[in-house]
Amino acid sequence: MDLTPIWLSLRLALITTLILLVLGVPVAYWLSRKSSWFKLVIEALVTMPLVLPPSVLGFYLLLAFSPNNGPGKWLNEYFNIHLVFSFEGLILASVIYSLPFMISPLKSAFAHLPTSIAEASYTMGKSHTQTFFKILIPNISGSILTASVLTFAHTLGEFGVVLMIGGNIPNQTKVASIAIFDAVEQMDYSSANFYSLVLFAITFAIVVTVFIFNKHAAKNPFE
Amino acid sequence: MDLTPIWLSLRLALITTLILLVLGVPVAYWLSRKSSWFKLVIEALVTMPLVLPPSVLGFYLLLAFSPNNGPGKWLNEYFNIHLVFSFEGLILASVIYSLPFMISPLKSAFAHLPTSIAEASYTMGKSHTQTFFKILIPNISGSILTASVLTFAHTLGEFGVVLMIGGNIPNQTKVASIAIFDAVEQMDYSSANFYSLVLFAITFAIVVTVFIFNKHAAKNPFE
Amino acid sequence: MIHVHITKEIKRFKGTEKFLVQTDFSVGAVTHISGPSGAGKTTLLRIIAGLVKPEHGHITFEGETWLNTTENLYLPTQARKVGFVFQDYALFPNMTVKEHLSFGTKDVELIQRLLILGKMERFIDQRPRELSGGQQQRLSILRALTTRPRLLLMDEPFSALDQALKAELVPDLKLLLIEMKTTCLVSTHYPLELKGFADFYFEL
Amino acid sequence: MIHVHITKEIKRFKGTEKFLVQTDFSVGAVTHISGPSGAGKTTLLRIIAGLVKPEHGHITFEGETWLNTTENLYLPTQARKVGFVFQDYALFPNMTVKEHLSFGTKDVELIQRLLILGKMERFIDQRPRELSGGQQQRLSILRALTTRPRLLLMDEPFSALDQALKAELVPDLKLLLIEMKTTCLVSTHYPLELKGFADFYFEL
Amino acid sequence: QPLRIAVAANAQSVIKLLQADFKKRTGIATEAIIGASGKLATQIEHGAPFDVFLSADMEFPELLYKNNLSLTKPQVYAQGSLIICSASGQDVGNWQKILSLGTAGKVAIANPKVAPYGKAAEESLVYYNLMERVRPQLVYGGSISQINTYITTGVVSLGFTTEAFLHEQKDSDKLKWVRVDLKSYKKIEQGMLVLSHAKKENYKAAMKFHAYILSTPAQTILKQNGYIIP
Ligand SMILES: Nc1ncnc2c1ncn2[C@@H]1O[C@H](COP(=O)(O)OP(=O)(O)OP(=O)(O)O)[C@@H](O)[C@H]1O
Ligand SMILES: Nc1ncnc2c1ncn2[C@@H]1O[C@H](COP(=O)(O)OP(=O)(O)OP(=O)(O)O)[C@@H](O)[C@H]1O
Ligand code: MOO
Ligand SMILES: [Mg+2]
Ligand SMILES: [Mg+2]
Repeated sequence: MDLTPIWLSLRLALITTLILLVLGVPVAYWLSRKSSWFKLVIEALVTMPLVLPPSVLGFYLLLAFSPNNGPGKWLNEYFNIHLVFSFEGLILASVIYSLPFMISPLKSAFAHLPTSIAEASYTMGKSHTQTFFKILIPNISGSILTASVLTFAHTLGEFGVVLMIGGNIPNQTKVASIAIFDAVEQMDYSSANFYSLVLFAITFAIVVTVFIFNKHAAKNPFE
Repeated sequence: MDLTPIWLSLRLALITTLILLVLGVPVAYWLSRKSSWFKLVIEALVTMPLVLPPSVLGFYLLLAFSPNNGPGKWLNEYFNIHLVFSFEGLILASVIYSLPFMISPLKSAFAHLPTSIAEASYTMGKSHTQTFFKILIPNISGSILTASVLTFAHTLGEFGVVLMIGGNIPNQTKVASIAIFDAVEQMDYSSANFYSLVLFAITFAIVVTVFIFNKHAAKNPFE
Repeated sequence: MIHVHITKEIKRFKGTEKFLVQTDFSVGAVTHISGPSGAGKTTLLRIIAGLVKPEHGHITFEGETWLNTTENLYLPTQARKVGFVFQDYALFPNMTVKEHLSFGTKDVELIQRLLILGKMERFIDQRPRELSGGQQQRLSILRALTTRPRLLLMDEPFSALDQALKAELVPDLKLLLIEMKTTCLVSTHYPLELKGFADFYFEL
Repeated sequence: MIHVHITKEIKRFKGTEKFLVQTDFSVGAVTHISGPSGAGKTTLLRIIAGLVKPEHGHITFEGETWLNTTENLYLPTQARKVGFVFQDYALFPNMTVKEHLSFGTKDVELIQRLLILGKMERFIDQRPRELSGGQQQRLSILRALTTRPRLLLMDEPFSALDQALKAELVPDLKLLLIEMKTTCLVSTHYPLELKGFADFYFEL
Repeated sequence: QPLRIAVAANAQSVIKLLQADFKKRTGIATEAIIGASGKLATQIEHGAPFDVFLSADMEFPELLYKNNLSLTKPQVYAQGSLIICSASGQDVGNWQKILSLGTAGKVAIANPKVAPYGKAAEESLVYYNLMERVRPQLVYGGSISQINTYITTGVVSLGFTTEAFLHEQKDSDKLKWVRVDLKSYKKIEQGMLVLSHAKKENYKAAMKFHAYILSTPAQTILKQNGYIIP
């Protein structure tokens, strides 16, 4: 059985999750602080990919990065970068598509932390950055894990956007979800089942990991 | 412009969200309590729709609901219920598809509540049920709102599953996301833009509502 | 008579420690539970309230069995009809002062009386995070009284109150307990503040 | 000299109240801040630490301006080099006792000394939720000392400690403050426990 | 890089035979990307890196040619045959009658806007004056292969599909089917293009493939798999 679609999916999901971790944690923190109308706009933009059908997102990305016009033409002519029908394009699309899956749970976790623990850290002379990494982050590690899993899984299952801008190219944009769709359409049900099973197994492994981690960090070992 | 796809999407998203609220809040609570291996399995099942590409989910639903075999046949013969190519089928599919979007944030919110407030309620003679509705629920109302918005939005954007089991029937299963995909494939960019814009506007309204609610329930009005 | 005989294991830096209590408390009276920090006062009160289960032992309240580990009997917290004042208050973040009290009783007269007792009339619409430490502590005492408990368990209940306030509150509270026929166990590091309040003394 | 002159508005059931403080505190000494529950002790300490901003006023510490609302000057908490013992402890849920202390200093000798001072050696690997009330409170005092603060602000810091413990801890703490040349403001409702500890007294 | 061929869904199984035969003859490896003709055309418009396009009609190739996206003129390589098919054992010999009764259950056709076979099915329904009658029963699929999925899983009673479908089914004897009369729809002339993208590196291979498809061996394979060869 051809395993490249699975590898491609895993690579895509991993890279996307890493990018979103680096990007999402600070943004989520910033959004969780005092609200303003400017933040509202940013938050709305971050939320967009959630409500936008993947087909729409794919459509706009297609228009934006099509070598026929605007940014795509420019990238193409001056840098020879192609963001449609390429793996790089899928990464960009996935980052946009999965953005709210990272940001939304983290924002909520930050907002629920008691303000007093950050204050305690400030009184100990710690800067905002130190407090952020030493106090806030460790105390929402559970949520960070959950958000990462959500992001990873969501990217693994990405379909509509890839269908639109991926072009189903083996070893480049033919990820597992598309391979399954393809197999089903070609009535190759054994391949479809095989790919589905592998994805199933991966989810299971993820869930078990999270479960064990959470058990370890359980609330009150005393009761 | 034909507005029925938009209405259909909104109706689908609303009904799905309501069903998942009723279903998801208790399940999330149950999952947040002491963990066991049985719960692990349930949690894995609840997480599945997240990682499963919508196309796969759609395919399996198609098989399950086919009037030729198993459950579909039974439903068809005894109750005359058809779950493929019908709005009811889309509701069921959406409920499955969006399950983790409701459960996951709620579970995390329940787990983060201090145990002592529930204990305080028990000492006041309140049953688990009373405590649940009067103490726990009100204290995670923010998360419930967030989870509902996630669910609503995610259903609004549902695409892969509908593509598979919907059959693209106007006024029944041709929801907005499909209408857009259709329009794009036909290079009817003005329709695609119109539908996308309407969905954009709806998201914006939702985000603003959540924003205002959260501002109202802000953390510390004193500081 | 409240009869308590329990063992609970407590995790320690290395290995575990055994926490053992065997005693009787008088009903209809106030008993002061004392002991150094970490002795297990909070743990004992929580066990009596049914919030923590000990590994072994039994508890009876006027002949009614609340706990019996050999027979696997365990009366849930709700059925024990206790009131509890938590050391860290455990107030409901979503409720105002007034809502805290109405959560325990429909009796508006009692609520009014309690508000006066705790000098909390001016804060009825404030939520816990908008109250000072002492105000939160008073609210936590008042809340525990709304259900007219058979047994009131108070864990360090006056630590955030000023002397003048305490001098007024404690005697009034004593009268109310007598009126309600409520038995009371109170843990505190300040025996002085219980003068005229506690009838018995128990050292952990 | 610490010079404080501030006004802060406090939301009330109906309308707002003005909270006004104008005073000087001696440097290098311990001042006991007293006042009825809800008088504003916590608020005052938080304002001095820079955690709450008053509407009007100024604060100077030995000539250094910490706050001046007319000139819109505001020294951030970190730069004020204070220590703070919170009324509700505000411990870090993710850290063990030892990690709390190493977060403030690399000086292992100081850490060891503080552990002994607070009798917390046996609990170094426990997290806040595994500590009794008094243990948590002691940890919160020790943590505030790790940074060798210029000014130590303590909000009801001994309320959960037993008498014997306090009798040992308070004098040792006093010596340490003198050694570190730390000024101290402490709020408490128990003036007795500050005998020999507080040099000055301020009533709110 | 292998030669990339965008193939209309109706040819999804015959293309495998053609690829293998082409490889045997020339040693050139190829990759097939399957989709509805209209969808592939849209992707090509937006820069998809395909070298050859095998459409299910002439319209899409002509559009691409007009937009300067191809190196060759559209060329017909086969003619498609529309069938009506059922997997439920129901006899379809008198399908017009069955449909006119309106009791048949769901009827699947491909999206006429992007799939030429769907368009042909619609033309045929109009020709027999059945369109209005059948409309409530119609369900649409994104491409002809989705119709095939609907038929094989039994979620529809009847479906309009390509005759090539019968050759990709292992147990096709379970299917009841009949050719739709050629007079009831416009000829499905399937067109081929070598795309501009081939200029980059695969020009020679693309031209070879183009020539191969029109050669006798390829035409024979097409004929054996349900296509009408003139
Ligand atoms: N977030 C808030 N919103 C509104 N009012 C508040 C808020 N925080 C405190 N207050 C009010 O400000 C007043 C002063 O509070 P503060 O906590 O400073 O009192 P305190 O002197 O420390 O009392 P205690 O001894 O009870 O701790 C109180 O009456 C309290 O109700
Ligand atoms: N969740 C827990 N895990 C491990 N040990 C615990 C836990 N909770 C309490 N302990 C330990 O049990 C012992 C008794 O604690 P308890 O809270 O009952 O003491 P206490 O008498 O109330 O003390 P204080 O006066 O300081 O409140 C303490 O030494 C404490 O460290
Ligand atoms: O082969 Mo098509 O383009 O789906 O009719
Ligand atoms: Mg205690
Ligand atoms: Mg205070």
